[in-house]
Amino acid sequence: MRYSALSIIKQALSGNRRWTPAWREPEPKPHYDVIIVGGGGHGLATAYYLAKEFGITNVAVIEKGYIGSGNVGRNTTIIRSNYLLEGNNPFYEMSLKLWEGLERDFNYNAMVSQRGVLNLFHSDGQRDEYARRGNAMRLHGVDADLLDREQVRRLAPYLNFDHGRFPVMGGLLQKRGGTVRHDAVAWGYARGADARGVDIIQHCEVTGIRRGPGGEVEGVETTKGFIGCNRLALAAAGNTTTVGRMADLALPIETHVLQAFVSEGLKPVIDNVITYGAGHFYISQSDKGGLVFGANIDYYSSYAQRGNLATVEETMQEGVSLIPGLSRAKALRAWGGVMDMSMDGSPIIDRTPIDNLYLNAGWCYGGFKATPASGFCFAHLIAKNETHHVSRFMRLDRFERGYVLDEGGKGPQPNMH
Amino acid sequence: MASLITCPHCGTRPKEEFSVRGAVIARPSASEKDEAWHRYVYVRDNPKGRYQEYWHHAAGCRRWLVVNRDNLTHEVFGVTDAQASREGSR
Amino acid sequence: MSAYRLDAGGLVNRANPLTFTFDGKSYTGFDGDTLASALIANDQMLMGRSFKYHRPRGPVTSGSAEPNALMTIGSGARSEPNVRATVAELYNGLTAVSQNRWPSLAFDLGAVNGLLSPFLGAGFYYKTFMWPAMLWEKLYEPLIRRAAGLGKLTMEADPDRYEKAWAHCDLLVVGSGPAGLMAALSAARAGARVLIADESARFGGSLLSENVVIGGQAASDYAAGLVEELASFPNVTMMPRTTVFGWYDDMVFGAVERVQKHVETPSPDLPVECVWRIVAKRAILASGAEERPLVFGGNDRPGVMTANAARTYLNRYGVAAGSKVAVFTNGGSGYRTAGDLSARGVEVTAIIDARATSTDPAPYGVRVIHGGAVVATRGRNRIDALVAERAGFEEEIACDALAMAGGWSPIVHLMCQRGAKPVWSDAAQAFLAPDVGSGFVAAGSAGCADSIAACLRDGASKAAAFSTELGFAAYAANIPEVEGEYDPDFAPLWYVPGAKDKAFVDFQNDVHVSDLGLAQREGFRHIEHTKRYTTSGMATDQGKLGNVATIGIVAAMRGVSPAEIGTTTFRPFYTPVSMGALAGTSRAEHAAPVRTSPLYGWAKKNGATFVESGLWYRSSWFARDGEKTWRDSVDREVRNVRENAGLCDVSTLGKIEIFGTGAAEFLNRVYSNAFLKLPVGKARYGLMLREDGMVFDDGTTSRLSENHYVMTTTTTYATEVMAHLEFASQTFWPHLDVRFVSSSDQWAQMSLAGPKARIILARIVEDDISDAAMPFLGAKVVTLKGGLKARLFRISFSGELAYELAVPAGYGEAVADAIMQAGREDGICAYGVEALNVLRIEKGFVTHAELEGRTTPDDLGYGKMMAMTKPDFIGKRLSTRFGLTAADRLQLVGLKPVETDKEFMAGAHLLKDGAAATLAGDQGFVSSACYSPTLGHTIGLGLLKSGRERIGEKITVWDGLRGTEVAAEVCLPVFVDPQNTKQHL
Amino acid sequence: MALTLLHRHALEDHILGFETSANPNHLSVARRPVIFSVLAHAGQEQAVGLALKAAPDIAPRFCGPAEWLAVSLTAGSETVAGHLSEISGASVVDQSDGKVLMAISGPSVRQILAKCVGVDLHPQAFAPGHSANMLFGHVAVNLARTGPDAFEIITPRSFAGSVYEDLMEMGREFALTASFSGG
Repeated sequence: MRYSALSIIKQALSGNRRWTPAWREPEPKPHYDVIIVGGGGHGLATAYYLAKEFGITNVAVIEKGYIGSGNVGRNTTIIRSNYLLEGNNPFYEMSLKLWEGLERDFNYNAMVSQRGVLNLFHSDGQRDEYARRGNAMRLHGVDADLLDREQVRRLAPYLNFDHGRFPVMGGLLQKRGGTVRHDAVAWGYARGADARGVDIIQHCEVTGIRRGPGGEVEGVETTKGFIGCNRLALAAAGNTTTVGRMADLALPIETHVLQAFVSEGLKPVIDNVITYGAGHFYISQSDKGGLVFGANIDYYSSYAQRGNLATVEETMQEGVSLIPGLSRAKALRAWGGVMDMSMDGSPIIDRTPIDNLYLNAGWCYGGFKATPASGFCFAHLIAKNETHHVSRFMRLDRFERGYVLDEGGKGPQPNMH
Repeated sequence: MASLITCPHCGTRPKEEFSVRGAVIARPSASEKDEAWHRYVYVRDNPKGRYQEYWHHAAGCRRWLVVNRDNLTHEVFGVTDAQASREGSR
Repeated sequence: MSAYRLDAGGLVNRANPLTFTFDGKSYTGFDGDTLASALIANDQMLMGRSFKYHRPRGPVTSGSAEPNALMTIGSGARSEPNVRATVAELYNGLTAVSQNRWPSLAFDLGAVNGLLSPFLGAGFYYKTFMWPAMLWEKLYEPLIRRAAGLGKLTMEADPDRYEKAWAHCDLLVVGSGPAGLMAALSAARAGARVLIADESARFGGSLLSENVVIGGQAASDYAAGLVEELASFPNVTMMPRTTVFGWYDDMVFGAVERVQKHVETPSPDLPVECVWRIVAKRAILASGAEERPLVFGGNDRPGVMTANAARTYLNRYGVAAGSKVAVFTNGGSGYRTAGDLSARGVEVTAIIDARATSTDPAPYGVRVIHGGAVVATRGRNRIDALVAERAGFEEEIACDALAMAGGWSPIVHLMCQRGAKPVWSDAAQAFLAPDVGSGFVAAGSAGCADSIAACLRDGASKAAAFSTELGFAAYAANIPEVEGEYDPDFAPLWYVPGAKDKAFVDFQNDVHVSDLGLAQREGFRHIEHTKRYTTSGMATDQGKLGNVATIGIVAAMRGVSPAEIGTTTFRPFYTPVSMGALAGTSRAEHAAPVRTSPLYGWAKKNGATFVESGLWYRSSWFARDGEKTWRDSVDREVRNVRENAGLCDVSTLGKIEIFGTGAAEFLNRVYSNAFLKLPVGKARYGLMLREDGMVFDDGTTSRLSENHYVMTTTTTYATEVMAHLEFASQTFWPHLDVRFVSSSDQWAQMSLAGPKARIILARIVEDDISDAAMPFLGAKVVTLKGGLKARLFRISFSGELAYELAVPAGYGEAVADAIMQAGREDGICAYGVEALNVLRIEKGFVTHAELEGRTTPDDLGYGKMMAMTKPDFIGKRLSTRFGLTAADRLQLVGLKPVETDKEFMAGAHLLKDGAAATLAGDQGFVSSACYSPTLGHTIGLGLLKSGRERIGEKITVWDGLRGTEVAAEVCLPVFVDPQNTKQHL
Repeated sequence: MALTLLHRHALEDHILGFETSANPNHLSVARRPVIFSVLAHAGQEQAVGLALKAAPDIAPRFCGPAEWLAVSLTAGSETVAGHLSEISGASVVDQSDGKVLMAISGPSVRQILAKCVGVDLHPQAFAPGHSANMLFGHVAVNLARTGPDAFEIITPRSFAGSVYEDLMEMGREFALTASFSGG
């Protein structure tokens, strides 16, 4: 069923009784061309683009819970392409361009809102770093503006300009950055993939990976039985290691928990996405009025989708320090997502040493904004067995070869990225 | 854990007194192959469940500790001094 | 007083009337009232508007689960949005205003959304507003944003203080109702350290609102007796006005105490709120149970509230919910409310009992409609009638309040915050507390005890069990008899079918039964999908009131048990917590501690401008009269150092004392260059790598005696280097005899640089510091004139003849003064980190602008500092990987503009001369740039692809971000004294 | 040129004006304490610990398994250095200028400190004579209990101003006063 204002009116006049399911609930077929493990944003986007762009529709997405139950539904909804390195920037810019046309593409309003992402800087050294990054963006034709203190003040007068511990000296603004309603991304891709014939199989957990005589992947054992496939694609952020271990994959990944927060509903006060350079705080306000924010990971390895109080307090300290007016806003809910922290802070979209096994992993806590490009490039790789050029640096062997994509220059300690 | 760590030298302390480095992996000796060094620096077993992790009691005794914990339930089974546990394992 | 305030009864203090305003109108209430109870007493049942349809709403509860009666309290910078009137304590001078309405609460134009509701069903926004694309940000979204949201945040700085504190106890008791009080008392008598917290100002919980007799006393008097006894124990901490909002790992609980939210003008010596981190050995959740609303058409009309709320307003606050109250119930609670109201002379118009029969006693003369249901309500801003249906016949019954009793849900939120899910019980028709291990249990009605007597017993026995576990002698509590309890049983009734108006499950978010149906039809069947698609349970009450009904209704629609549907995830915060309280004092200027150099005072009196550098404030430059810009000062300072001498504060460098017979070997392994043979009395520059072969930090290390070294680190990485050394020593090479300790704070360290440095220094030092006695890279302890011992290092970060002098911090300012005095005749000046930076760029010395985490020693031209013949050093093995040795790596070069009047800045990129500006053509970047007063033009350091091969090449310094493009020549990264003669003078 | 060098306390500018009379809750900042870091070399930990305990005029403060602060408010720096030099197997570093010692005492001292440190200071958990490094707000300090209602805090000099101001802020509710003590 195509969604439009007209469809809403027609349905309303018949008592909203005739809406049909957004996706089917099929039983798994014995064999698929492609099985994607993980019904999150990346997995569903991969299925969608496989079907739409590459004509591969005999595809199953296998999800152990409900679709969108992972990080696509527990992030702070920010999209941007303000990256420094040549291995990252064109990829994220492709993603941003896909975001810009996404809703009409999959006929679902995910509320892509290009309200601008402003990275604040607080020292000369940080300004130089941001300028370097902004210039890299400009070199790739990505919009970037370096704002001085007064320009920042006009954009966000509520920031702590006069009583801060660290001065707000300016910011790097990407106007095309913004936010997206996160759950809707999973639902929109799922609906679009389903309409093109993809089977979305929820509540089906992969328990093993079956290998053939040559070591090649033949299919997956699941809680709904064995399902065969020609190609197996992993997009199981947070559980990559667990699934990868079923095929003896050795991965440069450590799992960590990141908390996020939402305040009570408030009338609009924060128009942009703001990030704090003297800490790690980031904030935006949802269309529903909740302030959505977060800061650092909890730093220890964790598969528990919940964090601890010290990190909560640290986040609030940074938030109130940057925006004093938040002091009387009330935090409503805190939650946690588990992420694949890779050893250089950048993702992997690549073949694996195992035949027929493809890997999409290591998104750290930047995976949401990457969803469209990740799905597109992964689909490209699976369909053509050939790396899409914008993801060519996201190789699994880059660590061994010494070509890490260390956007922050932090080195091989996953919790530093 | 996550909230409190019982340091073998200082007693029970809040998490923020510590900094976490990551999985406990032995540093290869100089004579080991490149592959061993690559695995040491870049590859992580990353199991779900029992985990041995290096924590530094930065605001306390400044000792490096091995925290033996469950990364799913966050239960802590034990905390030992990294040096003592290294020597003990020899 | 109005008809709704009873002449007597309740726990309010009628001798202390309080004046307050709501939407500008003045009212009177009493000490002990909540804002809601006082408004109801004043016939102001309309207290808010709903989120989506802007429907008029009144309080549906008397506590913290309230979804409707949200208002903004206070004014100016003290105004606080979204305060639940049902828990806000009344105080004299309180000002409250309603929210989310325009132009007024009674007449809200937003209510037109209600008429459009067929088009605004669950998730409607996902299906439209997509065309044309540009209109989303410009038109649709702003409209939605303006309409959404509840209260308004002023965004002014908060004038109040917030604090945080720790508490430690053997037993934490959450809630002070019958189970909580009895648990606390039992453990206290046993000798345990007990902490009992309750969100209310007054301890007692349901004992304050239930009309029973305990041990011959009114319940509230009995509670007061327990409270008095508790207060007499030194091992008991009582925390009223304190909400335990979160349960974290290791039995750590987060709680917020509202210290001064009930006063008009807070004392500046006290916080308004304090966040407590409570570390408990055991905990008892005695948070009670929540009465569920019934789901029927028009169940949201002001005046419709839970039976328990009506009873609480009556018994605790002496306020009647209405003058003609109807009751709709599926169990005994409705009858109890009817009985209590009737006994206090309030007319009860009818009891509509969903059950076909019951034995619950109705008050004399009150009509009971068994097997009936309310199918609609009438009234504009308050209910004035209901439509009851029985056996197909409808009847309109006049009323101005409707008490509904839909059964009970234990409040198990806290116990479910760490992953355990509550467990459905068919017997209790409720989700019960999960078993979370031995340390934390639910007691009382939170643990499904079904009477006050059972709660008292449960609290006592669970506390006794914990006391014994902790080694205290269990105290056998004496549980008195409770008279007059009602039968709390109820029959399940998830919703009343055939509603003509919307039947709400989530009041605030306007989610009604047909939204849940739509979600099921569209495939959003998992309860998390249902929640996210309809927003049921996502309002400020987080589904406290409606979630169980949502689950029950979805289960009923699908014909399965609620157990099969399950709950959504419980997460902190139990009730919303102000960000200010969670931030505490760490805000504004106190967001992070300040580190002060021992030479801060010296710099200040010499006219320094300071700059934040990590936690430090460092002197940036020293302006003199007549200097118009910072550049004037910096240029002068640089010239003066090159011509005469300057004194700079370098106390912020990390300093580490290293001892032991294994120290030399240790240093040899943590630095990439050789350190074994460093002689006593000498300093050496060292590079420290990460294990991946990239440069981590640099600095000098000096050997003061055979087994004693002092290492300096950069200011930025002082902490990290210390931890790194400790890690290496304790885990890699524990057998090496090496011990170290930071002495960063012990020393005031100053750099004296310039051709006249030696003559000036000689005036205050006793020792011979001639080039022969103290050559370049010499390091030794000297005696200052007057006898003070100091450390002297002949090292240079400027390329000039230079010394670093370290003196005990307390003497720093005096010694710096003495040097300035000694150097006055030779033109000494103070210089700051800006000049320091220019001096080092002129010499091509690197800082963390170049050591940016992706550079190898070879990239920086320090390839020779990789002592590859050493068997092992940190970073050695991975340094030879292909990518780290590739010919096209970025390498350090110098950059100077071809036309010397042109300038460029750090952060600009480097392009081949004449090449198009594309990322693919990117050749590198400018890492540091400055105006060189020595050369008279801009200079820079950069990292350029294969840079060392390209000396002399003309390239473009491209800064599209700031709109400049400058032709530059690639040169060696040294601009002044390339032969290094000056530092050896 | 003969130098007469004035010694400055890190909190000189923080504790200003005429000294007020001390309230029951009072913070007393030592002017010139003598404080040394003592490091025991491998295998010598126990012996050094015992020797420190036995050394005259010195209060040892526990920092870590092989590290102490040797504190003296009575003896001079050279005397203390002399005692310490007799302990074999130890390396010592004078930190007298690198540390600031504040003694806080009074009936509300535990309530004040509960706002600053996460360690349980109940006398059964942290008895007089006990000392340890711990986080105080955002700063690592050494805290020692010197009596039922008396504690000493040793902070790094560069952080002393922040720690002092935090303490005074947290003590506001209890009318905490402050002054220098000793020569």
